[in-house]
Amino acid sequence: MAKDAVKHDKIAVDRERCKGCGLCVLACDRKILAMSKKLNKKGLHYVEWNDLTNCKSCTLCAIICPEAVIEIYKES
Amino acid sequence: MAKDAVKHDKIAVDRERCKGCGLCVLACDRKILAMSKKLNKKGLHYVEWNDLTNCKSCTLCAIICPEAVIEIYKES
Amino acid sequence: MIHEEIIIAGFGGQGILYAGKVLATAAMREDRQVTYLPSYGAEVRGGTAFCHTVIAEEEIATPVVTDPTAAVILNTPSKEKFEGKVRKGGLIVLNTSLTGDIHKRADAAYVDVDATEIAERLGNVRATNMVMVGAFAGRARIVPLEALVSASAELLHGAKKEIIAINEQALKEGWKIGHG
Amino acid sequence: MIHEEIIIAGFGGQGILYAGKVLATAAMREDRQVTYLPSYGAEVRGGTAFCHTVIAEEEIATPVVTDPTAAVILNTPSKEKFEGKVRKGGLIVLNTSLTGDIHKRADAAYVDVDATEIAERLGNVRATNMVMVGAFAGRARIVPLEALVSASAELLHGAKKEIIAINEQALKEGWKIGHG
Amino acid sequence: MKKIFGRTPSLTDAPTHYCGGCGHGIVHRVLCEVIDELGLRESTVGIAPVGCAVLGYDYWNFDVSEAAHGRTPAVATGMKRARPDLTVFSYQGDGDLAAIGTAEIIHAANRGERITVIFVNNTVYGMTGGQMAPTTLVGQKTLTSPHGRKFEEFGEPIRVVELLSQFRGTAYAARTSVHNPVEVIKTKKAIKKAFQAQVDGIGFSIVEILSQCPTYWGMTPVQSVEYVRDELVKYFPLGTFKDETGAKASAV
Amino acid sequence: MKKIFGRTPSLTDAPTHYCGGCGHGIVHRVLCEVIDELGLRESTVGIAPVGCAVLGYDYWNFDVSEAAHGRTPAVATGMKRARPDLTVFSYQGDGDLAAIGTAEIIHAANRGERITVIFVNNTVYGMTGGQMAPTTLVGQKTLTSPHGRKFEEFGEPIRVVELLSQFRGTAYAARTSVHNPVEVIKTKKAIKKAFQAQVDGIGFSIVEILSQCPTYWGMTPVQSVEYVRDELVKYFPLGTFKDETGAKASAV
Amino acid sequence: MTTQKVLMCGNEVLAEAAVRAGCRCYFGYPITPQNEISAYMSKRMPEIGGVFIQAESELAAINMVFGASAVGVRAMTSSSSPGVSLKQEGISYIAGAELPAVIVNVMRGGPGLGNIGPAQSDYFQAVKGGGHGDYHQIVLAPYSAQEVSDITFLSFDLADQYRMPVMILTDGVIGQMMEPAVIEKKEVRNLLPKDWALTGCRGRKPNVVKSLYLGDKVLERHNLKLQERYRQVAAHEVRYDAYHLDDAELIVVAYGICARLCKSAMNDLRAKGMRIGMIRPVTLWPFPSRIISQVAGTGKSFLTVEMSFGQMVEDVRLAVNGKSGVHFYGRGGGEMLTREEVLKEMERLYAQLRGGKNV
Amino acid sequence: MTTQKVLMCGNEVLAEAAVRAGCRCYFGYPITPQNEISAYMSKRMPEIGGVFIQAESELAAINMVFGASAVGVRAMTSSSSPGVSLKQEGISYIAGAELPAVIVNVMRGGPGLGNIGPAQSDYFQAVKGGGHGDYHQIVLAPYSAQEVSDITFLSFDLADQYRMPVMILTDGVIGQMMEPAVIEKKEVRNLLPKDWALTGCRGRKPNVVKSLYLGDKVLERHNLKLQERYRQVAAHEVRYDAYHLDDAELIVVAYGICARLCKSAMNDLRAKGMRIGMIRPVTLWPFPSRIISQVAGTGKSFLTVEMSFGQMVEDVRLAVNGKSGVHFYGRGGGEMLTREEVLKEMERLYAQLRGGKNV
Ligand SMILES: Cc1ncc(C[n+]2csc(CCOP(=O)(O)OP(=O)(O)O)c2C)c(N)n1
Ligand SMILES: Cc1ncc(C[n+]2csc(CCOP(=O)(O)OP(=O)(O)O)c2C)c(N)n1
Ligand code: SF4
Ligand code: SF4
Ligand code: SF4
Ligand code: SF4
Ligand code: SF4
Ligand code: SF4
Ligand SMILES: [Mg+2]
Ligand SMILES: [Mg+2]
Repeated sequence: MAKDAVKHDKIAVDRERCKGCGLCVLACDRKILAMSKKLNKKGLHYVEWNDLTNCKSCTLCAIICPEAVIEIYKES
Repeated sequence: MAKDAVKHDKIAVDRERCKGCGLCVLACDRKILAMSKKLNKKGLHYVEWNDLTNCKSCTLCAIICPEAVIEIYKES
Repeated sequence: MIHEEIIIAGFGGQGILYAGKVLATAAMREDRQVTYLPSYGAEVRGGTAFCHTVIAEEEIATPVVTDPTAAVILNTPSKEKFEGKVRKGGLIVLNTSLTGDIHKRADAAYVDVDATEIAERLGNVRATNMVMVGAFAGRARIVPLEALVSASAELLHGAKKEIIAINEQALKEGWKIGHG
Repeated sequence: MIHEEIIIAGFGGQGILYAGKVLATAAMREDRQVTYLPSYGAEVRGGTAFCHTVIAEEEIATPVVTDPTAAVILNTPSKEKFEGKVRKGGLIVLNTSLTGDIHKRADAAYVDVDATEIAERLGNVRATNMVMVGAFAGRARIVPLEALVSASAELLHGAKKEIIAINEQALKEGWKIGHG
Repeated sequence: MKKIFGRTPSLTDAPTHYCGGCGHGIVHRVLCEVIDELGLRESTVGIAPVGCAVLGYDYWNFDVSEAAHGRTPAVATGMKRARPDLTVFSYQGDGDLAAIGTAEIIHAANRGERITVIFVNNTVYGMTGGQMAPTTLVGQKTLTSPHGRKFEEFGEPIRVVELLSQFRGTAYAARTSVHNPVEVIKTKKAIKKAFQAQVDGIGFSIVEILSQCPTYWGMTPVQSVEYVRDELVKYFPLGTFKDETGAKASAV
Repeated sequence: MKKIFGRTPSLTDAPTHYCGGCGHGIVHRVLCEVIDELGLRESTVGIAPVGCAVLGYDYWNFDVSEAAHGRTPAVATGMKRARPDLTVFSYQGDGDLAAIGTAEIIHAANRGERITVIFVNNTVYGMTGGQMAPTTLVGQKTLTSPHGRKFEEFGEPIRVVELLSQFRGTAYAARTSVHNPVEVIKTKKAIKKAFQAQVDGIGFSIVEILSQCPTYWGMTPVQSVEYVRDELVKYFPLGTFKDETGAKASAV
Repeated sequence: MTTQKVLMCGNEVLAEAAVRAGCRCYFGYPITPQNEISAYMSKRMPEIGGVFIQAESELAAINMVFGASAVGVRAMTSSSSPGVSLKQEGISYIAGAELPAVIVNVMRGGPGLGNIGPAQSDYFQAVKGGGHGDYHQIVLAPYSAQEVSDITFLSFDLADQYRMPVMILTDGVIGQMMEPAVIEKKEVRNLLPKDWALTGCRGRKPNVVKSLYLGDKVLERHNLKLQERYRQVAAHEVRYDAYHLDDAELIVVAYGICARLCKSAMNDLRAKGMRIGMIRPVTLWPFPSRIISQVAGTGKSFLTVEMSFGQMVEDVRLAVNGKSGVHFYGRGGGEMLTREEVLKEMERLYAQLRGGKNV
Repeated sequence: MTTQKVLMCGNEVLAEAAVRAGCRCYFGYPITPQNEISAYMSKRMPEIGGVFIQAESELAAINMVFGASAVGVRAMTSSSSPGVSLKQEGISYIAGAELPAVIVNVMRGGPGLGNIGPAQSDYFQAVKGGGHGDYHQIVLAPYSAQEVSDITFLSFDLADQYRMPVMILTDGVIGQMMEPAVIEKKEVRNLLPKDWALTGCRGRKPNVVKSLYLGDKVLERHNLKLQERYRQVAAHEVRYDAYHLDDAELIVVAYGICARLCKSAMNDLRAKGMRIGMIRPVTLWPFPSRIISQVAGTGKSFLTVEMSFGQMVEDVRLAVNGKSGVHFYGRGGGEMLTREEVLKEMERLYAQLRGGKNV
């Protein structure tokens, strides 16, 4: 994961590599993810999240991501 | 059929073109045909017959002949 | 003697190729020599899209623009790629809505156009390209506005009237800015 | 200086190619220059089978025999094809069992061999070819009988002993006839 | 006495170059009989394969084209699309059709080209000297499978008509044989159906014909037909695998 | 907090050149995960196709070869026969595998080559601009079927795994998709089985993966996965069509 | 479609010109940079009752052309370098069977997969014969959209007249570039009816289309007939443009997209007083050897410019036959030459020639 | 198998020599006149633990060679003219990907299906590049069974050393003819380990085998590297036989089976006092241009003899570069030249040269 990846304790996304396809948004049945209004350097809307409390680290979003730019973390 | 074909009233065979494969002999369930001991100009044993009385002009021998060198005749 | 070698650049979906074709068609209808070449090659997807348009009075040697007299730039990566390539004394048209208005070259002329915003205001962000082409042509004066308007319509034959109308508006607004 | 260009011809199944190889192998073991070429080309099936064998002391220019010094002929169609082609003063070996013994050429030497019959008498009609090769070599004297016998065995390695023995017998009987 | 069996006009009077007992000659004859019976001689274009039947044009008394090895279905496609009024057939061996020409036959069938394929399966490459073909039986010895075809190395023989009958574009697919007169008659019927499918514009049609190659099976002609009867048909069952001629023809 | 999901070692750190939402990226990732889970990275040779995945070597962190368009199964055959100790896979698109490479894939399967084929079926020629492919649905509009594919002219889409599963040489054949996480997980399982079949020396293995090409379907990525879910799977049913891993593996 | 000036890319101009030239069957397979031809044909052919097939491969496509041509219909296929390599067997068959056919190669960088940049590195394949056997195809190389159109019309006529394959050899830039052109037939030839075609044997003896010739010297005789035809083509169909050959001290030889650069550079340098001339082969086979041979010697040198590492230069050398120096400038691997580098090379060489001995 | 003299046909000699040269993978497809190679390999390879596959096509075969070679194993394929046309794309890929490979073409009469007679009409395809792009393959032409053996050993070494395709270009007569030969390796080269091969990336970075080169000038750089390698090969690997060049007034140039006839005819004519010499290229690419160029001029003329309608003669002309007359004698369409007709032609030409001007 690139250094400038945006991290949270449950999830990290490499925004610059996100292609804004929205498949992760669709995959998350808890509706935690959404497309940002902002653009990355490539000119694409990247994915972002607001409240991750409900995130169960289920990895579904990461599993569908074609760019493999999502990392998921969980309490061990 | 070539001029020198050997004819009978029920059957005619172009001996010079016969390749001596014997498939007609096998096909004739009345055992009317047999391979000659003699060779044609190509050096092959051609087919011949002795007694055609039993021949029913069933055409089976002609149907199997790969060289299409058998003609069959029948009273009309 | 007219001899313009123009790069139009942006990202895929901004109608870069269409913009080049409008310019080329308009020039052809004015009986100019003209060539148009989409960039094709290594990087098909992602990255910038751009095209080469050459408009001249003499036979054109090559459609490949390596030393542009003008660059019409619709986004930041394209600015990075082409701003430095324009020949001395050349013309750079910037879509400042996306590129910002920093001018790195002192030896080139700039036209700043808030094109995306203008297009949005006209009701269709996809007309950004026409605003930019209008601005370029308004400044460079190698094809008249009317020729651009009818070329745009010609190339869109079968499209909705509103779109044609918005494009016309966009070309005009751009032209005004370019013309100064 | 030895330079023989030999055609061996008959129909498929008469072991024509094997006959040529026996001759060639024997000559090689005698340290002669030698080439052997099966006829291949247009008519693969039916028709005559033949092969070219060249045995010489000098490097051989071409394995293709167009002007044979000798023809070893095993059946009638081959006689028709090759009898006229043998060069003046050349040698024609006929398998009279099949070709009959009419000699069309006055300017060539003939060896008549009742080869098929001899082979049948020896117990295997397929040894006709060896009778013929023996006869040719017996007359032409370019390879010794022993070389032929061992070449024949060498090429048949793995075959039944009786067959090898019959071949040997056939070569010898042929040789006698050729030798005259 | 009336002649009740003789050469049909579509068969020229030339002696064939085939080995004695070879199935190609039988197939040629029934093929020509069908063309004459359907009255198609003057509108037919046949395509001879690269294989023992390469000289087809010497034996067929109608327009004939050659094609590169395996490409007859593509050549046939070009012809039929260009001139849909012609009757186009492709005559192919098993090396031609099931090896080098695999892609062409599959796509012609899948596109439902209105052509007829006469597929002569003799389980070897005849013309080139008896090499292993995609249809060679497991265990069968050939020039290039000197110890017999091994499944582990070269797989099983491909069942062509079963494969091709699965495409919706295929209107008719049957396997027959020419090892005895009864089967020859069935072969002729199948060929007739196949041509009828083309004439009626229904789709792609193919008849696979098991055919003896005594020469490269190392058998006498009689042994070779017995081998077809006793061995070949076990692996390559005879029968009709698809027949949409009835259904669609009536609709046409 | 422990990382429970991240990039696997066989996947390089390079950003892909694929369009947003393209299925190729998903397939790459699960493929690499399988290779790592089976511990095969250091003995694997992958073959990138001519197609959108042509740059596979930029993304796969193991030995990779290119192959001429459609010939990856032949290249894979050459590799595996020459070095049976290597794990060889061929990655192919539908144009590559089902059009130009038809003969090579069929014969590799029939011979039972111990290779694994990852077949990404997106129903179009992606790399060349969205032309009709052999797997394009009837009615689907593409660059070269501007009014939609017509059955009468171009036949039906070819169902590749159904076809290939019929050969005895085929040990494993399945069709999966990557239109949602559950299917992605199934895809991974299928790929794992396919590699296992190779490792166990059972035979040819293939996984056909339905994959979205939003660009040439003229859809957003989200629409494209819905299209897979709602349309594509109707014609291309998901499932395992052949699985001899259990039976034969125990015997090995 | 009217015959007014249109702005289309070279590939589309080619497709439309083919249709207007009577091409009724097009068989293609996708490959960049010629996909516009297939795309265009997939729309256009159904409009005129013609045939468009996206074949399963380039091999299938060329053999479909064989089939359509054998039944007497004008047919075309197009591809780019790797795909054209796959067509070589088919082209040899078409040549052997004396069938007319038009084959388009929009060249890209090689060898192997290479890239999709414009190139001229399939010259040898096209001109010397990438397929097996002693055969030729007529090879035409357009250098503008207008010439793409003219050459396309011509190709179908030449193919029919001489019953042989004609290749339009062009490159990615000519194919992709849009430029005004008028798509209309300009030359008329008297063509014989295709009485050899396979149209069903009603009222005549069966026709056979084949390249197999068995028997003693039969294939040789067939070849001698073909060779004689090739001599006819060479005698009558050479085409080229020539500029300033009379006073030129340096003659540039270039075709296709390269020729545009060279011509422009030549004009600039002549304006500066340099005596530079140019020959632009339009037919690459038959090659304009005669004119080159005629002007060779007489104090002139040659510079061949190609987007390859030197292929056509061999034909220039053969024509010059030692009478003049023959120089080469080229780039390859799908890189486009620039006008500036060509100009510089011409200038440099010219100076060198003037400065010293006639190199 | 021993290294004593054996009597085998050229095709079998080639197959056995390949095995002894370390070839461990052979991929073929039947075609006359080279079927003995496949037949031999189908028996021999299993004996030594090697791989024999009868591929589904020539295309598959050449790509199997690509695969085997990519994993570092010596591999070969063989075919005859139409089949070799089908391999052209694959050969271009092998060249582009810098893989060693040995490809055999036992030429037959063309074009198209032609016939199965011996021919030399695929010279251009082999030497100029029948595939797309700027590439070369080393082309070796044996003229006896012994040389078939020697050249086969050499081919595998050259392929490995230069990482490029090597073609053994021969014909039906050399392939079918039996002649004594000793099959053993005669030259030893120091070859580098194949550290580029795809053998699994244990303990190293992954290797990639490819011919695709994207990005600005990347493919051009790759090409320049290949061109440099070709120069090295041309500098070091030219092989030929030369006879009587010092006193010859007429120099015959011929390769393969033709060279045998010519040599024999030359000897006869020299015995009659005619000053005739000969150059027999063994490598057709790189071509022995230097020696030809060196002896050209100085009152000598050339006669090229080929079983084609004139292909190698172009390379002779290029080398001579106008310094001498270059004549051609040939036949085609699978017809074998006879010693007598070649002798007559040499005699005729020699008399003419002596009689008059140096034509
Ligand atoms: C491209 C090409 N490859 C190979 C050949 C050689 N060849 C001639 S016929 C033939 C196959 C014959 O087998 P099959 O198709 O089964 O026909 P059969 O002779 O058995 O009837 C082959 C491989 C060729 N002519 N062209
Ligand atoms: C011989 C040859 N023909 C055609 C091409 C052009 N080409 C490149 S990729 C491709 C097909 C891509 O389609 P697919 O296999 O479905 O892969 P996708 O891009 O959809 O993943 C083609 C035809 C080529 N490179 N070589
Ligand atoms: S890990 Fe699961 S819950 Fe958390 S964002 Fe991803 S899909 Fe939603
Ligand atoms: S799936 Fe991946 S690429 Fe797509 S929007 Fe989500 S993070 Fe971005
Ligand atoms: S017609 Fe019938 S009965 Fe008469 S010979 Fe022939 S097979 Fe026998
Ligand atoms: S079937 Fe025909 S060729 Fe065979 S033996 Fe009988 S008549 Fe002769
Ligand atoms: S080789 Fe076989 S298929 Fe060919 S003609 Fe002879 S028997 Fe028939
Ligand atoms: S064109 Fe289609 S297959 Fe190719 S990268 Fe884009 S979405 Fe993926
Ligand atoms: Mg067969
Ligand atoms: Mg695809």
